[in-house]
Amino acid sequence: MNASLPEALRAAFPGAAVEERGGFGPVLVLGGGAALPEACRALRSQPEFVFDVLEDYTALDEGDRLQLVLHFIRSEEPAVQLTVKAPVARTGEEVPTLSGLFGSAEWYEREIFDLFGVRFAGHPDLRRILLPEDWQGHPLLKDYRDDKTLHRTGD
Amino acid sequence: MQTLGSYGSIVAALVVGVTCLGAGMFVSWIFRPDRPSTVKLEPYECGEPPVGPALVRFRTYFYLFAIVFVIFDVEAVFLLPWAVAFRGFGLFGFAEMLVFVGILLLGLAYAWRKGVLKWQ
Amino acid sequence: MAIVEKWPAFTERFPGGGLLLTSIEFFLNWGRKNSLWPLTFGLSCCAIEMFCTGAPRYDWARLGNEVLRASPRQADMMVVAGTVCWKMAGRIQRLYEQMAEPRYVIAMGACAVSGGPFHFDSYGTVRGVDQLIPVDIYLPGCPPKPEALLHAVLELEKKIAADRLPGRRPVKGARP
Amino acid sequence: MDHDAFPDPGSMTADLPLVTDELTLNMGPQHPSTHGAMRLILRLDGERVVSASPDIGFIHRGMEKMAETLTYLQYIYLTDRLDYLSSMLNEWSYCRAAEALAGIEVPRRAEYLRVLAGELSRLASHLVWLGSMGMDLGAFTPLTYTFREREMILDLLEMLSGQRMTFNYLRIGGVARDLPPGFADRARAFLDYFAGMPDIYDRLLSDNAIFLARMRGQGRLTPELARSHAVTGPNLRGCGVALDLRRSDPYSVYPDFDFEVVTRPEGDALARYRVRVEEMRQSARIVRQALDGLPAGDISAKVGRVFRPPAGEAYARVESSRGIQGFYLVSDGSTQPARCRIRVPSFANLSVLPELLRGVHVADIVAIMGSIDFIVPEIDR
Repeated sequence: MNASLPEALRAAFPGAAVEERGGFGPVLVLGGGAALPEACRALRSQPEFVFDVLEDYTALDEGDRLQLVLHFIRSEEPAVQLTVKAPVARTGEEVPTLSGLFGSAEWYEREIFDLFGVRFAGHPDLRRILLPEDWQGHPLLKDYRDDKTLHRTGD
Repeated sequence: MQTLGSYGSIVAALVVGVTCLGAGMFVSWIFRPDRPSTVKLEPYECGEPPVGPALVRFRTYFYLFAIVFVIFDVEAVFLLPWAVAFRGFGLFGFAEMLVFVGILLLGLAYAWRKGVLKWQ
Repeated sequence: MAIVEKWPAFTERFPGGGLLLTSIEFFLNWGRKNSLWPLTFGLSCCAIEMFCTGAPRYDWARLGNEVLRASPRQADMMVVAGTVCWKMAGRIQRLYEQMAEPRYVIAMGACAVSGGPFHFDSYGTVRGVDQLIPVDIYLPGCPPKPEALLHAVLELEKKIAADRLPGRRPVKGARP
Repeated sequence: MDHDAFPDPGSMTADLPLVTDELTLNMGPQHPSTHGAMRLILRLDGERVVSASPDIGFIHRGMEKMAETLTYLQYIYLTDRLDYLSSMLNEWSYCRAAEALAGIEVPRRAEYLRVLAGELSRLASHLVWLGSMGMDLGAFTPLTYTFREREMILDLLEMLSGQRMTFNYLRIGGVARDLPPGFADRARAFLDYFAGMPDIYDRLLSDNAIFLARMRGQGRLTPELARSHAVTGPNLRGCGVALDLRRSDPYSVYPDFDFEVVTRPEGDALARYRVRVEEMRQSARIVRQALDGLPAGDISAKVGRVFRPPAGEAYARVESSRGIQGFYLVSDGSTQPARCRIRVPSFANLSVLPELLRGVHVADIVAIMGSIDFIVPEIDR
């Protein structure tokens, strides 16, 4: 089953690149953020995938662009892992939300917005989750300068 | 103390009670620092600035609960002096109290049947 | 203005006044230092060590702070146990303000003392809780063992024992 | 006919809906039963919760950003401050991720020591949970019992690593120190003593009528809701899904150990409680097997002083006491990771709380939150 997963992925997602990676399951690299919702819907519903748990959803700062990274597992066999990547522009791109498909996506997306600044279209309640409401800047971006003067004791 | 009769002990108890309480409060009034600040006087909400009005129209259900409690609290108040002087009453006093408690049990059964005790 | 601000300075002028005041201070401080009720205020790892100090093996009830009060109105001592972050800063100040006088603060753990392991690279940490509220005792350690917290409470009791009524002339050579 | 203008007086009886306002209440950052600084904004209609929305981030130190300025070795001690009740398991997932990056093979003795320390740490974490669970519901005695046993475990771990809670015991490629002399029989003595303890906890709490009344049927979590919110660990096993990484995705030397994955079908607070108490027995069994079967050999692979993994990425996971805890390390070939993402079980477990608390009595909030067993600094990182 595991050996044929990359082939099944290539068959199901002709446009996307599938990379093999050591012990942590294949990586499906999508074209852009817009392709996420139907890719995830397919990964969850089609019988040969059944990736029904979005274990983790985060982002990477790769200099010129950001990269959204999703980790999926099967609740029946958590040994089978899959990572989905989707490149996103640093600013100005609205990624469609996954909170309709996965309950955990709602908070993960709020955290990505909070620490990376990626906006999610259709998110029920997109606001900062970890930092205070009036915090300026998105800390996990490489060009974030921690300006000491910003810190007030405001609550 | 003979001439005062039994009332003397009540007055003595009252006086001792008031003086002890008064002395305690007086001593604390003398020594306590009193530096009120606006934040200190605000209602405490787990470290948050208070949100929303506190004077909210509560559900009437709280009132029902309170009334049922008051009834049985008053019953306890009557039971206590009776229980203290229980030996002197003999069978009549016992029967009298049974009737009193019985009526209140009737009230409790009615409240129970009407579902007052169950929180909707 | 409480009456306690006025009468000590007044009685100090009389010949026996000083003796009377010091004995009063002794009893007041003896009562306060032996019944320090801590505010349940755990933030991160040090909070669990504070629970262990309350648990049977170390048991800071021996020092009189048996009762862990949840509301600042009934607490005398605030043990800031854990990392203080900017989002929590305003709340800590409010909690401290809402505590009744006389109130004392123990900054427990390197995080509360100076930001600790998060002093250099963290953007979210307050470098030391003394930027927010006055601190009486700084207790290093990450987390400090329960014995160290007991030692900190004993040091605080020494500090309380030296308290004086307001308005009195300062003792020559005493620490401010 | 203005007769209808005045409604028939008979119809104005008591069953007209009396509009009452909603009270907004802060179960705020400083609260004895929120297990740390987490604020719950409650909208209440009398005793019933209309909606509860958690507000987190009060202990957000920005540990993921710090990883980008510290070298791999320097970051190990910070991973203890995540889930400090079972910090060995955090170190373990971080070290596994770093070892996967560089392709390091950990010797068997080191793996056994990691299992030993990890399971002791899980036991200590469940003991703290049991104590605070009882205290949340007003029973103070379990706290004194469980913290007494936990102190014995902390003495063992202090013997092993020199620290009570933030051990910094694991290294990339193995462990820092071998077993000190006398550790094995002290640990066996503790295990013999601890064998009867879960039954005492059962007598103290599990069969207590008040405790059962408050826990049974509260916070019912369905497997679909749990999967959708990526809930893992005892909470997921409490609603019938047998997902335990130690068995389903066996890492390290777990295939050598025989233990059961505990699941309960009901999915309510009592089921999660029973899963954790049973897991304590399983962890004690694993520790005993690790002690008996400890192989000889060196305790760490050969790793140079400067750890510089090849460019690439790795995502390693461990079954921590609260669920799947993983590190996603992206290395750009330098001595510092380009990105260190910490997958934390409590973050996902807490995200299911608003659904569980809808329409619940105020007093049951504490029981449900206690049964989910989350840690706030792990959520905020």
